[in-house]
Amino acid sequence: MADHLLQAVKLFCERERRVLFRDLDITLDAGEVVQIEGANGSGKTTLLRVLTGISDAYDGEVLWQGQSIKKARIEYQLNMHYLGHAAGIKSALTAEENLRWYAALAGRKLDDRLWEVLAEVGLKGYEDVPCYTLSAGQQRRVNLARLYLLPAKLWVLDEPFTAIDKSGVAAIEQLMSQQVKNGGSVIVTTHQDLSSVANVRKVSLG
Amino acid sequence: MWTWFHRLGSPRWFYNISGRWLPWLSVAAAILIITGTVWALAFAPQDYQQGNSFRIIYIHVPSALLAQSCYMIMAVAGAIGLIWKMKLADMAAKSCASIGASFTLLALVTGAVWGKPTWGTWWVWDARLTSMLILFFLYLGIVALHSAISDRDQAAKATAVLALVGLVNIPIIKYSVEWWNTLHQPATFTLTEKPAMPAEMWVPLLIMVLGFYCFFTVVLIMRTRFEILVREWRTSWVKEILAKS
Amino acid sequence: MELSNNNTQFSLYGIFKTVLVRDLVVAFRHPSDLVNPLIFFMIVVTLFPLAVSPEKQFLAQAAPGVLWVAALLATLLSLDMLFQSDFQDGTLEQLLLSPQPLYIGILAKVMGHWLLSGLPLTLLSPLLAFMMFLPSEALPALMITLLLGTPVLSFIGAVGSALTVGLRKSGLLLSLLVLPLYIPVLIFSAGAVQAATIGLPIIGHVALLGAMLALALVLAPLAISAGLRISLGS
Amino acid sequence: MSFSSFSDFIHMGGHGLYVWISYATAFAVIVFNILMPMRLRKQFMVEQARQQRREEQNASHT
Amino acid sequence: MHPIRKQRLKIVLFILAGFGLAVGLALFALQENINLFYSPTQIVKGEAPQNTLIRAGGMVVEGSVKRDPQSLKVSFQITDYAETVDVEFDGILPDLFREGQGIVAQGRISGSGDLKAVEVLAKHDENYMPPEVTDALEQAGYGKDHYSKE
Repeated sequence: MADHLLQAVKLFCERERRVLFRDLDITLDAGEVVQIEGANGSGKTTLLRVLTGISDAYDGEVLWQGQSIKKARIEYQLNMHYLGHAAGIKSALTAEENLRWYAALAGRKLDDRLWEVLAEVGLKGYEDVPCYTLSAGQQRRVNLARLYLLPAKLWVLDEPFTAIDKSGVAAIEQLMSQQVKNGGSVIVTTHQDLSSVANVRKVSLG
Repeated sequence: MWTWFHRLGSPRWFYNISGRWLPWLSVAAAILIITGTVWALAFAPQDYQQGNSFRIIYIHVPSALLAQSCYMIMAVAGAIGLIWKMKLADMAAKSCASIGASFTLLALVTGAVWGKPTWGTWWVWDARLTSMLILFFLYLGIVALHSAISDRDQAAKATAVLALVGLVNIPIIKYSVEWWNTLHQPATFTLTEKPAMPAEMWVPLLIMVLGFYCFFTVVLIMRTRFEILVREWRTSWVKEILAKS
Repeated sequence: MELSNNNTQFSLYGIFKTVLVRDLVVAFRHPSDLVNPLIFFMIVVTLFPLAVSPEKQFLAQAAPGVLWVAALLATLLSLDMLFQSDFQDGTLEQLLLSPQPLYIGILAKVMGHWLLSGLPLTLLSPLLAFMMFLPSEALPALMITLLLGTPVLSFIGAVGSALTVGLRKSGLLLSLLVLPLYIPVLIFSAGAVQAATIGLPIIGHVALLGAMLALALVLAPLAISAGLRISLGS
Repeated sequence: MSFSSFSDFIHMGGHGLYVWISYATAFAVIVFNILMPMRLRKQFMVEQARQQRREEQNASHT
Repeated sequence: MHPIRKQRLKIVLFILAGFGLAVGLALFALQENINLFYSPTQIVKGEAPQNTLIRAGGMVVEGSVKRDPQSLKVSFQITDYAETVDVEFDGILPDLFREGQGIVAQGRISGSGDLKAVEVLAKHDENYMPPEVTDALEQAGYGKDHYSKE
């Protein structure tokens, strides 16, 4: 049996005496998008934090290419990007500095495409101003630029469309299509219909 | 060995077996403490220097011993919970915190009360009392952290880390306080340092120490059983127990 | 486009530098955060002559203790900037998710905190020692103990900070957790300064503080990373 | 027996107050430690019954 | 070696090195006698450092106190019943200073082996003994009973 890229087996999660999900199985292969749906408070964010390995307060198992993510932690973290609720941007730093920090954390050199990519996510002219002068949507775009610059097999995106305008939404969908075309995968929580993206599978919670 | 370890880790197994031990232990604790108290109050001889106030030793020393070993047990249980993810250990660690805090308080109060007739003042910055006070602060920190975190699992892990950090620190704290004490008060007269205690004095003390430890075990089991019910309330066997009562 | 990452660099020094430099740059863009602990330190020290007595002899005697308690409280209050803002803007979880060893990242963060709090306090201390009439023989002792003691405070404090990050009203709780653990550092440091005022050698105290620093330096990051994983993991 | 009379026993050679305060505190701590888990248990039972009822109601509604 | 393994090894070595350093420094500090308290026996054996302030404790030898009538200078001897050390002091002695009493003197050892005290501390109650003094007495072969009867 070929191993799935990411597989969740019989996940059980409880918060404050409330079961968020039980016996949850998810599989994800290369070139697939899994969209997680659910009402507010149904545990979407919790699920993503379990899948990324930030949270280990759960029963069941999460496997990365057939190996538990607890064992293959570094291998997994090398190949996965997580965009959380918060923008993940230091507001005192410029977009460029933020991205350089991310690149260094990932142990990689930023190539010359940095400015090109910042222009592509719509931040032309904002490359070297501190991020606190940017709007919330623009700050999210800085983090999206990371997805371009530091390729990874798996993206885990928590509500990537919040605070982003129409053209931005289209850009993100475009980004996801590109990832799928390259053989990468995406896990995303959103209420938006990802009509323009191929290979989307929906998983609903709650 | 490992199967035993895992069985011990199973809350259900522990709940059943501890239910059988509990009455015996309670009886033992009651007998030991009552015998010890009567002996200590009425039959033990008085000290040639401190007179009858010496009888406070029969409360002070056992509670101080218990307060310290309770911290140790809490930290070790916390470590087991952290490393082997044994839920039962987490529950025991949580139960230890408030018991330990109450006995530390008892040791402090009896120390102060004993200080009045012996030193002529309620409080002296004596090395033992001071490190007891700091131990009390450590306990309070753990209890406070536990109540500040709403998620039970997270609270258990966080307090386990704190307890372990405290455990590493306790010898350092003890040494520093003792050093500080000898520097500032070379003349302090320690409460309990007696070169050799005659048997009619230390036998009741031993009984009291044993009684306190038995009592501690009883309360620890009671609290842990309660924690089991709270945390495993979703399982069918707990629901059965809850339905019966 | 190639998605797998075979060209990843693993350099402990590189990651240390990255995290440290970023924290320093961020701090220097908000200079008020840097200055506040220092102002606090000065005000607390000023309170003692006002509250008790401005008499020279009394102040000289109380100086070692007062200066050290004030430095300790200033460090404690500055712990806020260690993890809280990183937690709020989401960069803390990104640090946890990086493939680089968390141990080194935390070491860098705590060192950064010390460079921004303990070191300035040490440099400011001669001025306040002068105002408190601390005998000049004791000034080197004060500075050495601050130099060795404040990083220990940063490390121990970071453990508490990691355990309380994300909790509401964490400030008071943090002090409750951390202050009892600060006691040995306080005793030996203030003791050393006291000893120096009457001309006693302080090499023993300094060695003990050094031992505590070495222990905190290697062990605290373990507890801190465990604490952060627990705090972010729910 | 190291006391000749009951009042001697209460008086404890002038140290009665201290000895009895200590033993009373010890008694209080012991009682507290016994009663606390019992109270917690009772509270939990009440809450549990409430939860049970809520769940049953939810079940009958749907 | 795999770079990640190598990293881990480095971190472990770092921790071990820090541990070793901590143990070494602590052992050094404990050897230093940071209370700087010495018994007369230790002083006579030459264990106390010269020209630094130290603390010495013992009983004031009966009949050894000599006061200089012109000044505040006073000299006396302290003992742990094994060895005796001469103490010189220039200043006002505490009220409780008496012969046969346990005291702690702070001062420097001079070349001739006697203590030039800068401060003399006496105890408030004859029954109380500084623990350092009792320890020193016990080491010299004198129990509590002995000196309390003296």
